[in-house]
Amino acid sequence: MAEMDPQHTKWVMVIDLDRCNGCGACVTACAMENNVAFTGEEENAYGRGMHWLRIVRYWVGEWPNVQVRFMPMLCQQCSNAPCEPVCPVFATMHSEAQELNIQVYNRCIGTRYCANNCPYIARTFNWFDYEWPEPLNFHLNPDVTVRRRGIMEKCTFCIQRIRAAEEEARMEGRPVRDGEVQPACAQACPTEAIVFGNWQDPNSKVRELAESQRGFRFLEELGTEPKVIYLSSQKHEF
Amino acid sequence: MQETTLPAELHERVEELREEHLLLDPRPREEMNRMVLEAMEDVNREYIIVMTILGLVTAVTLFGAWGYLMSKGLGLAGIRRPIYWGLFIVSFVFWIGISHAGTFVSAILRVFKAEFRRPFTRAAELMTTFALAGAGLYPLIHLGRTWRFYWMIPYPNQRWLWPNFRSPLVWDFLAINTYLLGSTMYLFLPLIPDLAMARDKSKGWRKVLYTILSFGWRGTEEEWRHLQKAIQIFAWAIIPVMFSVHTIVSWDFAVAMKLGWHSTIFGPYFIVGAILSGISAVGFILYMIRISVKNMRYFIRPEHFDALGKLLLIISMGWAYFFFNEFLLEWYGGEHTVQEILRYYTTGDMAPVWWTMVICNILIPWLVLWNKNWRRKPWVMALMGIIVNIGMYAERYVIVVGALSRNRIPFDWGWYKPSLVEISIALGTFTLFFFLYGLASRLIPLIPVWEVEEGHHAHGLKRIGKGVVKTVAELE
Amino acid sequence: MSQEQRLTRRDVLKLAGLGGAVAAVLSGCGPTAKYVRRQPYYDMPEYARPGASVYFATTCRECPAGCGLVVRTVEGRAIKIEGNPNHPVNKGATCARGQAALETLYNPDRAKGPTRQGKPITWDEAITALADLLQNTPPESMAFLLGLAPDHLAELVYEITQALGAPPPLRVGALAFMEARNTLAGAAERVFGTKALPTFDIADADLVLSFGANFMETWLSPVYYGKAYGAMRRGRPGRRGILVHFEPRMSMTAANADLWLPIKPGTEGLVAQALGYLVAEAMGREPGEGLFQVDPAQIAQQAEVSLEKLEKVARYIANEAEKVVAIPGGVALGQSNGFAIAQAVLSLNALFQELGKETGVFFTPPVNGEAPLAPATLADIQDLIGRMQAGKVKVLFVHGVNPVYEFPPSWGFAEALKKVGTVVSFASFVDETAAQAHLHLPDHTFLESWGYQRVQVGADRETLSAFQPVVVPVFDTKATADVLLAAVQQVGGALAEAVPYKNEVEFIQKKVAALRERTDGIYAHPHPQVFWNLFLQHGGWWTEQSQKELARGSVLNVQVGEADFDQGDLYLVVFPHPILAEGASANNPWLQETPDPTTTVMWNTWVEVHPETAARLGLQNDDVVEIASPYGAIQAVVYVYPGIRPDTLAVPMGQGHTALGRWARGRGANPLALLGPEANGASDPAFARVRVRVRRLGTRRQLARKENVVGVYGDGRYEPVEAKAESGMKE
Amino acid sequence: MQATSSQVRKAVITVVVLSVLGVLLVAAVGLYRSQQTPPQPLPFNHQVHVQKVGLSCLYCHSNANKGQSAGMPTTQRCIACHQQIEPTTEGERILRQYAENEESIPWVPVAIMPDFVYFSHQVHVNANISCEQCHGEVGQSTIAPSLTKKQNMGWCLACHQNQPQERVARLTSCEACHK
Amino acid sequence: MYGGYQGRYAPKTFVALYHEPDDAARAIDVLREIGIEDRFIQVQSGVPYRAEFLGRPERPSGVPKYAMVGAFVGFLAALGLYYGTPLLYPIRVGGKPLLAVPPSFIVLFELTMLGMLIATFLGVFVESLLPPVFGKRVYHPEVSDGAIAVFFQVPAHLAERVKQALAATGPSEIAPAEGTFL
Repeated sequence: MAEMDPQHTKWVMVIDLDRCNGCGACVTACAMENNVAFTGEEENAYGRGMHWLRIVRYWVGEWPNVQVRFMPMLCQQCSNAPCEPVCPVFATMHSEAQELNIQVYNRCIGTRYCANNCPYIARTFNWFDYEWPEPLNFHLNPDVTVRRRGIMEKCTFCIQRIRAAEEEARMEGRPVRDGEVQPACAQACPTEAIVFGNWQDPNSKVRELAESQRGFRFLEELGTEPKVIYLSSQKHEF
Repeated sequence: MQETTLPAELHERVEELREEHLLLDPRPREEMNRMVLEAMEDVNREYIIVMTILGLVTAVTLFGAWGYLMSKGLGLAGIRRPIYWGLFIVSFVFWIGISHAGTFVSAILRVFKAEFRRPFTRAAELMTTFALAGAGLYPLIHLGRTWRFYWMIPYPNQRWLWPNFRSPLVWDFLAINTYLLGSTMYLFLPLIPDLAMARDKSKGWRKVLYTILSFGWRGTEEEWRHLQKAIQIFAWAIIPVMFSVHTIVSWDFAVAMKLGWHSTIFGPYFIVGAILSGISAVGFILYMIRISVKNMRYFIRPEHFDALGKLLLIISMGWAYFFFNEFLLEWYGGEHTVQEILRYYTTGDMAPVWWTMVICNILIPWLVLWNKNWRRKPWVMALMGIIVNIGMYAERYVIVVGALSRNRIPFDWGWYKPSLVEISIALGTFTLFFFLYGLASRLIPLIPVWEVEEGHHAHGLKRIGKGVVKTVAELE
Repeated sequence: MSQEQRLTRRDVLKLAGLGGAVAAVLSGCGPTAKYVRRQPYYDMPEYARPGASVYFATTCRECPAGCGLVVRTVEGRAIKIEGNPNHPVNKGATCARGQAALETLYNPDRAKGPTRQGKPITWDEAITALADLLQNTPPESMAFLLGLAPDHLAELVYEITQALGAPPPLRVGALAFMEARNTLAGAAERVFGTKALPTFDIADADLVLSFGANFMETWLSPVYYGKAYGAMRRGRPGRRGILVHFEPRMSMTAANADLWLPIKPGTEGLVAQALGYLVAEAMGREPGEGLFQVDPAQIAQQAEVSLEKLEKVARYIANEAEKVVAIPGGVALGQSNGFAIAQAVLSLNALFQELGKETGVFFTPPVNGEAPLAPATLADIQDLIGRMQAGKVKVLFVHGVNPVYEFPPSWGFAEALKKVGTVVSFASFVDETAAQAHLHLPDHTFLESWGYQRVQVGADRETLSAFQPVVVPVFDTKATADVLLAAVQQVGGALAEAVPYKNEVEFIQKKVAALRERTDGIYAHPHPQVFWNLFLQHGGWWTEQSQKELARGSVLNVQVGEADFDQGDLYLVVFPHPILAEGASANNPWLQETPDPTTTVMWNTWVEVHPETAARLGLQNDDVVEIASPYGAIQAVVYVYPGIRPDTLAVPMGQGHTALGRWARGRGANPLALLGPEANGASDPAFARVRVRVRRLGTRRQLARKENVVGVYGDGRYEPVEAKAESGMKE
Repeated sequence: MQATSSQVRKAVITVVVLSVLGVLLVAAVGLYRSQQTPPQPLPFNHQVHVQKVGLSCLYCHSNANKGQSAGMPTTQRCIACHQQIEPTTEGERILRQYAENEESIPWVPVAIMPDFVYFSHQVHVNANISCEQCHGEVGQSTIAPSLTKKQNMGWCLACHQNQPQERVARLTSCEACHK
Repeated sequence: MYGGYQGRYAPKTFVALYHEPDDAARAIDVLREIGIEDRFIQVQSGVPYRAEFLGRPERPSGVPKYAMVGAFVGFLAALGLYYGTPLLYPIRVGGKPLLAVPPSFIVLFELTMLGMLIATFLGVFVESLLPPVFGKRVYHPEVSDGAIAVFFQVPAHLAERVKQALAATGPSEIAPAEGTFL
């Protein structure tokens, strides 16, 4: 594809697991950008953290050769998303224009079926109305809905940023430039492990990275066609 | 009935048969009417106390807890990431299962002309309706935003949005509504002549009520013709609807990309399970009616429990067959997560529940129900009803909660602990069920008198040589 | 938040949306209630448009590294913190702590205004009281305790103390001594001849040897090292840098290493020397040729590390690697022989240079040659505490540090504080020290402040990183510099003449005036106001070109010796929490909610116990234990941790606050309570020399973990689930 | 028996009629109340400003072609003209007061967009959609207007679906308007 | 029935009550012999009797037609909902086609059955003209006690003759029938 089609973009994220050091900046950045609620110790101990993005950590091997693997896990924005068709009210749907898996918060009635059907466990649910005691609510991002209780939520690839960049580009009559849109996680990432871009742009960074030999998509065999491409970590063995 | 032609030496045998079979033991219609009406009007102190307690408990444990849940959020339930469905869905599937009782008894047994069904078709159909009423609450209770449930209904609206007909939940919604409406109508149609009877025989507010409800039924030839035709159509049509309901409920799980759920056998497995729990619940309810409602010992006899017991045994075997099918295939496969799920079921934290299921659904029924004497004891069948339903509740718990606890990312496995609110609501539906049933037992004739009388007409005795046997004339 | 904020120094920040009453939208039931209601402006600044974002460049002060930030504001509210892409330290990235800094700004538990003995006073009263203290206290019985940030305040206070004749301010902080800044600078002086914090240039290294340096977590400049680490791994086509890490526990940095060698605590220096010996040997040098005079086999045995592994690493260095960097840091420098260790490891770099390898140690050049005030040594601190104890300190000013919490109790600061006549705290929160202060004059948080920070680590050029307010002050707080200057003016006389600044901004403008002369900056302008605007717009000043100059050192044959330890059963590693660091921001809920990378624990203090040790002591996950050292005891929750030596326990810092706010108070424990007063040879605390006993208390408390114990470890037992982990990850 | 039956019939009919009437009454009251405009801090007259003075919408709502929000005029913007006009009306006097106190005017919003909706005036204005197309003839109203058109999702979609074929998919996708 | 006749020729309705179907069947024969057509005879009973039992003319019920129409309407509604509504506002989900065929069978089935069941149910009432909103109808309350009530209409002047003829069939009661509201 020589020309970028402004009507049709395919947003892709590449996560280089060899660069990722698990520091957690993405987790916090995501929460701050997307008005993700904090739930406190008891709720988290009971598996009710609201993290849209979590860093899955595995132990590999036995002492003293034990090793750690970090893998940031978020909504994979599947092309064939299992969460979408099961929603009775189209609260989660596929955007043809963005090729994204959209969650429409105000449409959600909270059946939580999508979350059950997500092989990546990428969805979180608003178990309660969470509070941001004043003035903590001042930092809530006006571009992102504050979800109330009973609503499913998940990573959106920071669609508000995509929308803003696209609108700006449209007003200026040009395509969105590579690197112009950065979700909060990619923006914060100190090791540049997370790269975001448009697959349709043949010169984009993601395109170049994704074609790496190390590239794989998580649980690819399920046919979900995720749009997060991981680059595997290959540790040197002594 | 032509017993006058029977020789006197067979008298004893005839008496025996008569005692055994309701349909060989006719009483005048007036008397049966009186018995049924007496049972309905028997609003004594114990009844009022029990109903008050049931009503209050339901109001608090079900509706109170539900209101609290809605006002605070679903976090009050024990569900969590990744076990997004818990006791609510377990109870939902359970009650949908119970609801198969009435249809099975009054449709399948009617189609196959199993005559023993006659006195308790209504009792079973009432179970269907009330179980569905309970079951129907759960999809609402379990919604994060119950107040938006109507978005699942297809109706033109300012949003220009329709429900997603590709979602199993919409299938569910359609199927449950079809089934609820269908089974309620199916309950109501044969009830009309009995309501007309009650209209003729009662006074005061009851008369007003039955006058409205009986729609001016007179029992003319046309009315009977249309009614019988309709009942026939319903009996045939409601069977596939019933099958579809529990199949679709099973598809809620089976279509999901979830190991432990994604199984082709879930449809029939769920149906058999539903009938198993439904039939056993009928046994329990009949026992309750027999001991607590006036004059019911005449209508509900050991023969009925015996017949139910035999059915139960067969269905338990059917269930075991499907269960084994499902288990074996998963056991044989090599999937890590499935292996872990099975390990979790059989020896892991879920083992107590899983083994309860196996013992209650297979072991105990098989040990008990082969014995005719035990089958004929109402309390044994009542006990079986409780045991099998505990087993079936456990089965749903294992399927819903167990499978959700394990997924393809071990980092995100989970464990689940039902919360007080959840348990309260789950118990609340039981009290709601019994409350509604208790209410119905005093408001509508529990026994379809005209059907029993018809049965009396149809049944007779025939002497063959020195013996005497029951005969049935095909009236329908 | 209802006070009417009037136009202050700059009308730029006058935003009526915030200035007026801020109320939630009336529909209290909807989610809209959580937003702040928007109102039309009284007078809209020309750069603002309704609903549009305005970005301000500033600098992060959550730790002293000095990362550049760009803060997105909408109608006067700070919405999101982003990294400044042009900043030489962090190049657009941020760490979790920086991200959550908005919750420092908008924290509901901040100090709402000045208080005296806990009772609200006006700022006029506060300044009068302060002037009174400055005037009527003998200068020698004043003391200033400052944090490592911001530098402009330290310099102003330094000028004031000089003018008063008072002792210069002490810059202290738990993070500073956990980083052993003096040790590192001292060792750098000996090896490289420059007394400054070295920066390790790992971005294009082929192999990095890290001796305890937790450089990806909180160490000196984590975002710089994060950037460099990413570049080292995959920044160059076809070349992938390798990380070898020596540390008794698997820190986050160790978790990322290709090879993690859990050596015995205190042997880091020896192992460094052994490795140097082996590399030299592998490169064909004869022993004794200016090499470390050590016996590698014996050291391997002593350090409980496989000699074979060391040899493999040495061969790799000798044969494959062109650029090798050895980093001393973290727990290694907290040993009793930490200073020697630092020298040994830095010498390793020098050795590699001698062997013809490239190494990467450079020093960030100070702006115009002005180095920031160095952190205080342990001796300085102990001297101050001694004077306080003796009643010789009448007034203690505290800013940017929370010594009651951040100093180990064994140092006796809290008791000594009671002997101080007047304690003046400038903390933005009512922290442990402010709670005991007589006067609490809360400063703005950094997002409401002016100032600058001199970058010491991570920048390859002279860098002065600027602070500017991105929002009007949320509460009735006042910049400490302004408060001090107002007090100074009220005192008048010689003092006011010596410190002739009207306010903070004027002071800063004077300080940066010299930069206007420079032509090698990213911008230059002779006009003060234009230069000032450029300074703010860019978030500071730094040179256009890199001034990176790799340092050349000389190999020191230090006698590392054996480390000393206190009495006890198990070694203890106290480490700054990878997310919360020393805990100054422990009241930021999202920081608490961000899982620790290796344990995924949130909201509590855990103690890492090796599975074997746990089995031996009968400990299970979530057991509450008492950890006791000769200096104190804490309670923490057991985390059975596969990545720690069986003879070692590890406890993160950051929790155990008794004040600070609703999300920090009464949560977890502060392991500093276990540490003693000994130094490490360079007058930094030897925090790793403590050994502890551990005792089960019989109670349990479930740790909030992101991971699932069953999934990761099996049913409560420790079983590595390699197959499961691999199933999802193609290697 | 007959008497009872007809009583029943009467009772049933009465209940039905009464409940229908009740529902209608509630609906009527609700409808009436929804059409009332809220009281504003000062009685602003669009007609005078637009028709008499001839201001364009963008003069006061100056952000409409630049950003998401059209924006309300600042007090400064109002007083810039009004300080040259001797206050004659109540509204002008109140305006002066706000200006003297350097306060913003706490307008009561008549069109509150739900917080889950993303709407950019800029995009729509630049797509050559006139203000009146959505806001009706505000310029002719003498009080703060209530919305003359029911602005709901179907109303938005009516326009969005009616676009050149290649744009419809993007314009009708949920994320186009929901955030 | 007998619309238009006045005076002594005005039709009068009587009811004869029986307790055995045999008697009722004989009575109907008697009535028919007298010359009362089947359409002027109506039988009410507490249990259903087949037409042949009482010698009444077989007439098919119209209910199945309702069922079929209902099923058809339900099917059409399902078609419209399943294949129509996605076209009104196409929303893609999960890579599934907009008009996926397999799940359509579920919706088609459920709504077809629902239409059929509702129509059948309503059919009973429409066909039987229930509830009796259009006026009074004859009824004998003993029907609900199992009695078989044979209503017949005769011109008033023939009433006595018919009564006498029926007496032989053993009715428990022969009386003029009054229409009532039920």
